[in-house]
Amino acid sequence: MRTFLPWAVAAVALALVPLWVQSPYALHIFILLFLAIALGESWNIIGGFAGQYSVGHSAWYGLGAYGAFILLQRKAIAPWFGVWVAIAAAVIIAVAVGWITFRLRGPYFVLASIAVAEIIRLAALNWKELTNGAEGILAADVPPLRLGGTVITDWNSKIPYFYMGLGMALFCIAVNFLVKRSKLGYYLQAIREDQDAAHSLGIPLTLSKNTGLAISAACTALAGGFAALYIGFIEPQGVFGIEVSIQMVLTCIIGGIGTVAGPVIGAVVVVLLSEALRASLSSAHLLVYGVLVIIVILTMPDGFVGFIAHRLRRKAAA
Amino acid sequence: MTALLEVRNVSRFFGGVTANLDVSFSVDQGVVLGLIGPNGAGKTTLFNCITGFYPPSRGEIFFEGQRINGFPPDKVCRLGMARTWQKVRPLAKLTVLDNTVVGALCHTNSVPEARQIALEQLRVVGLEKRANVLAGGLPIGERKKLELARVMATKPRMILLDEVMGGLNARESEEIIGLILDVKKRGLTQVVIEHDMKAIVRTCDRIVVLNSGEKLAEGSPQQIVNDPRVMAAYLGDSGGAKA
Amino acid sequence: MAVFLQSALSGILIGGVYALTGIGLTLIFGVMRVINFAQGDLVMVGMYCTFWLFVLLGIDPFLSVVLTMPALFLLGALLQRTLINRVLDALPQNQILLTIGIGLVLSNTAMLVFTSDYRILSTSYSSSSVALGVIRLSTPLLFCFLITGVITAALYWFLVKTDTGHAIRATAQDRDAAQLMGVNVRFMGVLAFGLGSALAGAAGALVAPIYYIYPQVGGAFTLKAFVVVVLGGMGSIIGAALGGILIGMSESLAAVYIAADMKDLCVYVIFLLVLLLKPSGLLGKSRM
Amino acid sequence: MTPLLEVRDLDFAYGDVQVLRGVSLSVNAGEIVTLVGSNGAGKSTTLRNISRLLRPRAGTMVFDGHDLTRLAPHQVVALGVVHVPEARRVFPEMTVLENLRMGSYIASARAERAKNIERGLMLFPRLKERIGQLAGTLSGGEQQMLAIARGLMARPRLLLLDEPSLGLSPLLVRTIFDTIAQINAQGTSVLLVEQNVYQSLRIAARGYVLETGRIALSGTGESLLANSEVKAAFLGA
Repeated sequence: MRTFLPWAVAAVALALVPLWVQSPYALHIFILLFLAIALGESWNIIGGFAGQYSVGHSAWYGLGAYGAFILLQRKAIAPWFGVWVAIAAAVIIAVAVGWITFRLRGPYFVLASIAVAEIIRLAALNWKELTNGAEGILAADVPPLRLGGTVITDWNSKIPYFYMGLGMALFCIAVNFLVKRSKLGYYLQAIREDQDAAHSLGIPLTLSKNTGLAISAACTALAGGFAALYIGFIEPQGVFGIEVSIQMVLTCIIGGIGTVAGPVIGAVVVVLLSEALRASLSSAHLLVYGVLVIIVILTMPDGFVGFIAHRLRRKAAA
Repeated sequence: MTALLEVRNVSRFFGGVTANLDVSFSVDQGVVLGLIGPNGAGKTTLFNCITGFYPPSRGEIFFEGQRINGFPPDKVCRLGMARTWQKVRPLAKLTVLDNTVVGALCHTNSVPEARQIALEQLRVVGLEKRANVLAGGLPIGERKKLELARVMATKPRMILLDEVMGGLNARESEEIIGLILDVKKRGLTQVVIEHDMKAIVRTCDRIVVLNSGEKLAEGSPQQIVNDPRVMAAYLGDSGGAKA
Repeated sequence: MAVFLQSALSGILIGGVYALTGIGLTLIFGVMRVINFAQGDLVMVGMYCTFWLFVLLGIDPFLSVVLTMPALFLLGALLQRTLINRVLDALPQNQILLTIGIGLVLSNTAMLVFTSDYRILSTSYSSSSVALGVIRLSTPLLFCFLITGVITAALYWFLVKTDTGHAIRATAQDRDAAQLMGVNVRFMGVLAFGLGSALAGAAGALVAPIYYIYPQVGGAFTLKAFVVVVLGGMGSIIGAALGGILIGMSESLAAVYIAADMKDLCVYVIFLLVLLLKPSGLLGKSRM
Repeated sequence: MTPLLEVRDLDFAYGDVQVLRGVSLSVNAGEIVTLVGSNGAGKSTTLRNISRLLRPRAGTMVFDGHDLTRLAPHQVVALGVVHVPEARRVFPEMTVLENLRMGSYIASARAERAKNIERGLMLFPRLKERIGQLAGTLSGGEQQMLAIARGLMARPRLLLLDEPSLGLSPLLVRTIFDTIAQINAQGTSVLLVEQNVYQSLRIAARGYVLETGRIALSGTGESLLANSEVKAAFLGA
């Protein structure tokens, strides 16, 4: 229980934030933070626990975003229903891809994951009847969210997005906890540490990795659907581009991969730094990622969490 | 009674290189079999063939009468045959307990139950006090014991030990020998690759000698130690020299 | 038939540039076992060098190769000595991330300095072409291919005929054994990264008159370089040369016979197929 | 007389696996010295420490007045200490000739390159027939010949040979050992690591028996051949 107390306190404190903070910009930062946390935690399941460094997760993010938006535009299905269809599509495609690419190891797997995301991006770019090609899709009128006949929100302020984002981030964190403590979590971590040793201990490699990927892709697609709804506009490069995947990976690396807290810390560092430097960097905001990742890899390859844990252990030993 | 493990004419080639050629032997229930031979004799390759890491190029392998050629390693393990590694492979960033839990999950879906099994096995090898240490930080002697505990947690009927005493000092080797004899008392079948002949003679009921990929001799420890062919394999061809 | 020849030949010409970036990547991988995700961004740096040399000093893009290559050599050697050298024993994933980070720094610095505007380098011969029977070949592409050929031949000569070239190949084939021959393998790493970067720089100079120049252009070249190298077999120089030409040709043919928008898609599908069916590359296992 | 190579109290560990414990040995100019022992005793590790592929934890290694522990592998080669590694380790994608040229990579050896290639091919006529072939396509025995010939290209003062007989047919084993004796007769000192105890002690002036990282026995080749403890060290009997 002690593990969960700080998380619960943080969640309650965050839930109270809109009572004090009304500035749309501040809320916007929080929403970006929640999105970054959700994406980092999603990638962490397959990249962090299982050590499968996918640099193609933008595929699942984009499928979530496009799925929700296309259903909204074509069938007038509200995104919070449509996204589940999109998630299902993302999971099915992810598992199909995983079945093929998980045979590859190390750098070859990384390259294959990039190629898959590129293929899906190019398909989205060229399947104009469905996706409107490079011009992208602007959100149609989003219907108000009703619960039992009463309108909960008509999306005119950032507060509903704030709570939705917070809920999503907490959901992804909870999924990480559940996975980590389950049989699957043990299996994935064993695979990360030593694939052959894991195999010899009775772990079915492809099945375990695919289960992990399915969960990871589902969370990523959920975040994609949320981001699309919040931003209100999507285009192929923006959601399927390799930058999205790289941001997911780097959030985890900076915070500490394979830990539940790591992506949260990574997201805080990266979102705050990017925002602080946004004025001076403008579109070059990825510079922050580049510099951070070089520093982290060279000085603390296990991320902030690993670095601090190592310090604490040394202190305890001394 | 059929043998627990039967290896029939197994050959393994890598490109043009022959790692094993027509190796046959069988292991009965409860026996400790020593597998010895000079460097490059193909002992580890044979282990890899038996445990499914690479299928044999020719020949057949039977476990409890079932043909297991081409079974993936995880399936072989679930059938009841587990192995350790010559170069120990701890799951470095997991704790000692979690390493063992991974093994125990082979036959249960419940993590708490797996923890119980794991703790029990850690007690057997004497690592229970180290349960919460990261496996990567253990000294070599304890890493070898952890491998043994992890393998035992999969509830095997047979274990294959690849140089569990390599790199250990005399006291640590003595402990491992004790563990092997202990496991034997419980009726588990074992195949042991080992260089230390003294340990082999003390623990094994039978010995198979490999040389350049082929079976050179098989017999009781006494027969093997006094076999001139074995001596030649270990000490080199004495032709021309007065030994 | 003329259409086929026309597109196949143009494909081969542009394939030369892919080959050049791929050879650079394979050289670095061969010697250091590091996959350089910043390879395309080095091409981008080469493109900007060429652009400014042309705009400010009026140096012809094809002549500027003699300046961009040494400049990029130094940049690459510096990156190797200060950053890459420290992660040679690290996990491959961390090496990949480090080079991704380097790539991000290069492209975003370019964005800060040069803005994200697309630039075009147009020379007097930019849109001229040479007639070859029924086929017309663009003059810049033709120049580009000829210079690529000269650079590749020079590199090949260097690796096969000189002692230093032998030492680079030896390091790639067996690092320990090379040390036992008296080769300073750390220095070979610096040399290989420098050469690989110089090749990227040359590719940048050669495509500067053909492509739009903008800070993010590198990403596409990095991906193409991977495709080329995987196709030819990681670490094989001849493989990369053939892979480049093959990719250029499939791209160009796919554009004509399937759809112009689908050419990249086809390339990546081929890439995936090779990765899955023959991960050692079309030429099989082969090292410099 | 000071020995050509003197190793004192060498300690080495892979991580926390102690492989060598206080190994001391010496090679005098003109000698063949052999280091025998069973698998995993630390023979190859000793050579890899001398050639500086590995970094010792403690101990001194002096070659002709130079402290080897302070040098990088390529600098050790420049002093005239050439290590022919085990498992042959030729450059597989280079031709036989290119492999030989690599053997004389160090600056001081390049001048006499042609002469040394000639000498190597005389020692191993088989290589002459294969001169343009890729080394990876040679048979095991031919690769071993190439590895030794390549090691001689730098005209070493001390040759470190690691398991030259491994995996060769008995006939070839004798040829290789005779050739080692011949190389020695031409003035190169040799430190030979072998599993083949009889053959290596036969040609060696002196020998050391390594047992789990320690020198268990040492003496002249003849005395060790006659020693019953040698057999015990290998077979535990």
